[in-house]
Amino acid sequence: MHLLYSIFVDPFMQMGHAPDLLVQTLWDGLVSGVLYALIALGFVLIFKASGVFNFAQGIMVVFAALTLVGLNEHGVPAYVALALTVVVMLVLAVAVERAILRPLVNQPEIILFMATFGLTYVLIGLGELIFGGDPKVMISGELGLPSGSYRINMLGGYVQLQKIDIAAAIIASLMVAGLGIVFNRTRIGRALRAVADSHRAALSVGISLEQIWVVVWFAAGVVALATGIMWGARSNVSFALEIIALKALPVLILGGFTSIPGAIVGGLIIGVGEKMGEFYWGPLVGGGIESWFAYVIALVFLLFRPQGLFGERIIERL
Amino acid sequence: MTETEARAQRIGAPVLAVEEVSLTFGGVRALTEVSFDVREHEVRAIIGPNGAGKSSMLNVLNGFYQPQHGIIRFRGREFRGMKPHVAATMGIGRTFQNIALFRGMTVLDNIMVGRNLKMRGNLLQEAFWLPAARREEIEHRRAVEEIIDFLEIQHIRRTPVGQLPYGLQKRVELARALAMEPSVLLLDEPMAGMNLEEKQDMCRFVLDVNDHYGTTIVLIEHDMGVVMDISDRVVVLDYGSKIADGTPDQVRSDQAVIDAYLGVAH
Amino acid sequence: MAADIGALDTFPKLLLHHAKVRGARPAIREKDRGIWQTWTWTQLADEVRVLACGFADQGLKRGDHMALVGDNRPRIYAAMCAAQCLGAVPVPLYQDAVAAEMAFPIQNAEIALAVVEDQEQVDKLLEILPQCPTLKHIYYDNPRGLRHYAQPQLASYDRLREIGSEAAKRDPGFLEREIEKGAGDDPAAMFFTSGTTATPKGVVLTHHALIDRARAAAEMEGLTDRDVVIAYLPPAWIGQNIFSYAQPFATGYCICCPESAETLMTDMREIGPSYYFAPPRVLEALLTQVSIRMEDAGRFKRALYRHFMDVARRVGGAILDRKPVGMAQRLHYALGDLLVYGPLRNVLGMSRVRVAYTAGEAIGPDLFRFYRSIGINLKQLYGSTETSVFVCVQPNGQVKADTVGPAVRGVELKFTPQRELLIRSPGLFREYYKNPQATEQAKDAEGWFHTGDAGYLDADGHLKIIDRVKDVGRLDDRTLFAPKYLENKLKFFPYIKEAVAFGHARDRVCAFINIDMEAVGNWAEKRKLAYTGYVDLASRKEVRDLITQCVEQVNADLAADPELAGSQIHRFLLLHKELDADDGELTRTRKVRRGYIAERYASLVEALYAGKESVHVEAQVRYEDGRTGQISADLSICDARSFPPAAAREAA
Amino acid sequence: MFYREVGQYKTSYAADQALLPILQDRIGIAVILLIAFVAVPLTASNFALDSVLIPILVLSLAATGLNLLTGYTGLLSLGTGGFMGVGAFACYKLTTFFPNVNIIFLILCSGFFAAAIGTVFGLPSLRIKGFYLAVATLAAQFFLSWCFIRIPWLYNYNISASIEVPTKTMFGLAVTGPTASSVTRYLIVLSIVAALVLMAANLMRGRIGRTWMAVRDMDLAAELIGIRLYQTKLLAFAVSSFYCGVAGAMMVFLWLGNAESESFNINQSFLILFMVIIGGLGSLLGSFLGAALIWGLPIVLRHAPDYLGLHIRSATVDQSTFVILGVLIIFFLIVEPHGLARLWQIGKQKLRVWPFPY
Repeated sequence: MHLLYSIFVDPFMQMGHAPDLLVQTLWDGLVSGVLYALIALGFVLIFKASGVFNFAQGIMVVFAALTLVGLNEHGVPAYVALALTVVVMLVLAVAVERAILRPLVNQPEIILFMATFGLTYVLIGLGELIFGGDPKVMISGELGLPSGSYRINMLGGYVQLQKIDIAAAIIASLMVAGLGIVFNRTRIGRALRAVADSHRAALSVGISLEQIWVVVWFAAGVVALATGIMWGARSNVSFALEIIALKALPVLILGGFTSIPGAIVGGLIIGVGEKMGEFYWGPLVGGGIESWFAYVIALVFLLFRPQGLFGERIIERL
Repeated sequence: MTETEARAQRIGAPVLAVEEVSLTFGGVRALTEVSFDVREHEVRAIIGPNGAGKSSMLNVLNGFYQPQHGIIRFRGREFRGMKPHVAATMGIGRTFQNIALFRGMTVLDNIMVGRNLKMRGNLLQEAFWLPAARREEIEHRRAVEEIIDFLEIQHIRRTPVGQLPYGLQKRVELARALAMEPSVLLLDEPMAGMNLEEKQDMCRFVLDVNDHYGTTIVLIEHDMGVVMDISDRVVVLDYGSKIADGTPDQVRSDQAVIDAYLGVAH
Repeated sequence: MAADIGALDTFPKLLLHHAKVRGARPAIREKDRGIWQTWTWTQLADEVRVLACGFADQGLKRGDHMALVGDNRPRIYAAMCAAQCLGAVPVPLYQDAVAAEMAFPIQNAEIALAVVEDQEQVDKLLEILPQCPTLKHIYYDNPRGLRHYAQPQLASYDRLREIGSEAAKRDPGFLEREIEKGAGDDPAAMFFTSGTTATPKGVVLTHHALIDRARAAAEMEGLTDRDVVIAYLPPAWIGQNIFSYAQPFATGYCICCPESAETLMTDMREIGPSYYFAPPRVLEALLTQVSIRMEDAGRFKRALYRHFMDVARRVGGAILDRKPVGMAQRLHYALGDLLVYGPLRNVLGMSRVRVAYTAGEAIGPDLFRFYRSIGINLKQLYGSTETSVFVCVQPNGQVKADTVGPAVRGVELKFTPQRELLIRSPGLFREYYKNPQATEQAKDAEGWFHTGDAGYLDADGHLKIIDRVKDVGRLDDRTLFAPKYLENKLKFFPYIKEAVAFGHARDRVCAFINIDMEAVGNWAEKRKLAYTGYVDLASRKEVRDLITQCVEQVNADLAADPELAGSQIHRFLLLHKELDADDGELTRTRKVRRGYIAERYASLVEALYAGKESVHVEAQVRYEDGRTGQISADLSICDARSFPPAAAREAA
Repeated sequence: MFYREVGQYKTSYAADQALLPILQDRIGIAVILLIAFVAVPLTASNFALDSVLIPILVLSLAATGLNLLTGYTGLLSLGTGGFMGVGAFACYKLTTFFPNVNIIFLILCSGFFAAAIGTVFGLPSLRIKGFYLAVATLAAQFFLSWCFIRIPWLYNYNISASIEVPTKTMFGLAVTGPTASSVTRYLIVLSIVAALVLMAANLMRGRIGRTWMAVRDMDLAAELIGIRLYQTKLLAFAVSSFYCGVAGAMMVFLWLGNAESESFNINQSFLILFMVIIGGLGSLLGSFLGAALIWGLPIVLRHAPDYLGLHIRSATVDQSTFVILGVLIIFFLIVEPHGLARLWQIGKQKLRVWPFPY
């Protein structure tokens, strides 16, 4: 009885009693949701265009952030370092296309998936070899990102909003909008959408598959860089981030592997759900449920809607 | 008594019947109030132009699709819709238009899978390869070898099915369905994509199966040619509705059928 | 002349003997339902008992004939023995013969009862039933597809067994009594010779003849009941009957029936026969397979293969014959045995072969040496249906490529002035059934059998056969011309499938050649030579050059032989179609019918001798699916270099 | 070339369906077993046993477990580490509750706990496939990892939050704990692995193995043949988890001697998955080859500089190892996507038809 009470009644009473805390939790959830969404976005871009489940997206975030900070540490001015990092991500995209995608074309999904594992190892090793394994501090100041926070009094208490979080949200929105434009307005974008439907259709647009792969991996790299900067500004730049990047997986399940809006909405739902779960229900079991709560949300969701939020119903044929 | 008479005599009472079956997919009508029956031991063909709803009909028969209206009667029992493994348990076997073999396995293993419903071995017996498991395995291997011999595929017994040419894959699929010892066998375009010689072989096998095992056969074809020679009765579907039903000769001379095949506008 | 063969003078008696002394040993294995099903001698004897009682019940009597049509199956052999138990004469017929070809033997032997394998054979017999009123019972082994056949003559093998079982129960001693009545001089079987020109003749062989010859060869080779033979040639052919019926009954060894023609290679590899027979065409096809597959191998393996085959060619034969060979050479060969010959014998399924025979026609010496050089004890033998096969056999250690060995125990040989070989042997046939005239022609009053083969004994007493007496010709300058000898030499090249040589009463030798589609096709692919089909391929300049090289090679060889140097091939053409038994150009055993071909392609022959550059041809061809079509083509005629005879060269 | 198969014919289905129908294979396995059971214990150093052979054997078993699920049944799982952990902690609790029961028995029993948990987490496989299922199993992984940390009861409320393996004896010989000799532990691990792999091979040649493969190759057709997908998939999860659980228990009790929850985290799952993929999906042999390669390679790389006489900072070596391992994984996938087992298959086929190419 007590258990049921503490699961189904108590948390909601708490929410009612302290609405400011509820808003704060929601906000925190949304912010981490934005970051999940960004990582998921990287996944979706690549999966949509090349059918590769890119496990290395998480480490790409770390690698991009490390490169940025590392370059800066070696005396490269922040904005130059930023530009250089973008170039590095381009080089990476080309390398991936040449060394992995091209030789493995037409292999089963799982093989490509495993290859991105290999890529993960390579990036971890390279990152540590070049920049060392210690956590680093993001150069948010140098990049002109705001720090500090707004304190808004409301609902009988107050809610604290970090400026960097607001910036993150804005940048993320801009990025999504930008991608949207690229997708819908440019020739490359049309090819990208075509390739998601059928490889041959893409070829008929006159763009080679190889080019498309480079473009999406590069786009995913840039998204990873942005994610890395945001994330790094909030905590540190370290390899621990790689595991957190796995949080993007439940997001994908929620949103579907090929839907960009799905990635955004899914990210926000997971972010909010996870924070709420941790804050209101976590104490019941000793806390720390953040590590798996997102998966459980996704799993429950999956059982009722296997095709995801925005996916179409699958009719199986024989 | 001639051979034809002997063949005609074996046909018995209806075993399978569909009554006013309708099936829609998200508003698209695949089947409209189709009714027909299948008699014991007969070779029953369902023909019709492409997209006439033949495959949907077969999928309804063995429970892969659930019809919105109508009932299926099988050996005196009524079903609103079948469940695939229930259909399998009751003795409805099936082959597929686009070969649905287990590509990573050998011919022998594919056919052995067909024996699954008849096998009882449990985890413990199999893990320790106890005499019970061994006996069962051998017993069913024997049954499978009969089928391999019957369909003349001895030489490819150990070949992974993925490496076989199309015609042989079709034959292996028939073998796998036969391994279930079905009383009714549904064949989905068994001769599609074959050359003349392969078609003749397949016809012979279908007739032999019908003859030797007494299996009732329901087969789909869009090509009228060969099927007419081997069927006892033919149903013709067009745009999801039945337009004719009768012996091959009756059907062949039916105006609606001729129109459907010549593509006269509706 | 009649050598004593003891008390076990009929096959049924031998069967009972084996059932008694080695009842649990395998008599016949059959790959069926995926495994080698074994019939022990006891089981075989039991089966024969049931069948014999069944046959007797169905009215089969002493002296009657019974037809057997089917592949090598234990039940066919059991039926054969069952008939012999009753003193009836089994007549095995070729299972691939068309219906019309079966009518004659059935009428000739007044056959009332037939045991056949399956629907295919039943259909054929039913087709000729109106011409064969004597045929009253047809028993089929495989009931597949026969369920609705309503003919009263038909019954299944299993039904026959039921009848037999009941009859055996009623009179358990029946079989033994019947077997006792049999004697060695009774006819044991009748084989119809594949008449290439005339009507077939039924060769009647007695138990005595067959058993005596089977034993003579078995003793010579030391065959025991541990030997294993794979039965894959038509049972209606005397050779197959000797190796898979007479000799196993004589020695008690086990025969193995493959599952189907497609699985023969695999099945043979599984069984690993110790005693093997193959006509030259089979050996040739195998070697072609070997060559083609080796061509596809990687550079390293090809080099390895070529190197060690060179070694084998030099010393392999000598080592097999236990002749002195240097230590270094021996080691070299042993290494080759590990790396190439052993594995090769293994993939060919011949690792365990102790004795292998080839016969039926002359074998190309290079082909012959190939098998010997890789350590397979392949030997030639000479014989025919009329002689119960074994006339001459090459003994171990005395194997030559161009002879067929000395006479086997009990055989006498002599020659007519025309070089025709005459034979007297305990294995001779009794008569041609209902054909006293032919019998008289073939077998004279003193019991000499006139073979029709031309040949002579060489210095070691080995028989050398050149050709059929009637085919041996002379060029118009009286030079000896043995067409088959030339053809065989050509056919040894993997690229040449068939050859027909002309030259009798002409000024020089010319030839038709069929390319081997598989080998030449492979060769062309390697050279990125596109072609559409046989006709196109055969008309390619590159292919003509390839074959010209082969012909010139043959000419060089011939030049070395003083007797035959004059019959070098001067001109040849590549035929526009493959010679085919269905068109009557080959016999069923794939021998070329030279006369018929010369007649049919007279214009081509003329063109060869008229010295033309090319000749236009129009012909009807039959495609694989049974359709026929018209083709027309210009065939180029090629000239081949010839060489001065070795003797002349030495003199010069 | 060494396969001389002439004369190896089968006169019964029992012989035809034997695990190793070819004589030369039987000899090969016999030789390998002889080496493993006799030669190795006599000659191998403690380092070789503790750091190379025991880990490879334990990991092979885990890989076999995952291979049953992923390679044979076609269900991708990323929860292997978690299921191994269940086995390990179950075994630890069992030794606490039943201190006098034979340890080998307990190790095997702990597999059943893993099987039960695995079945529960396999439930989503009834609705979802492919990567979606993989993510669902990740949920299991993270949830279980969390349990291993947050439920102190599991590690008997140790301050260090880790398992300390008690010393257990059999026939007076220490088999677990700090005093157990490497050879003893090696032989026990080897025996268990050999027995379980034999059982797996038996399963795969019988009805159950065939239904799994049928579900893998084409689940719809399998269903229409009368295979119940739910039961089949859940059974696969159960058996697979059993193997992983036993491997986990052996890992703690017979290899490491102690363990923290870290040993069973997501990285472990990925590592095992690597072994299966590099070794060969759907091949028991592949599980061993993959484990040997993925475990052995870093050891070789780590020691290579010493052998070559180079002196490199150990951190640098570790980092380079990562890079090289990553590159090699990609390389192997490109060279033979079907894994090492396929390479062996191809090689064996070449030997069988030698000197022919096919």
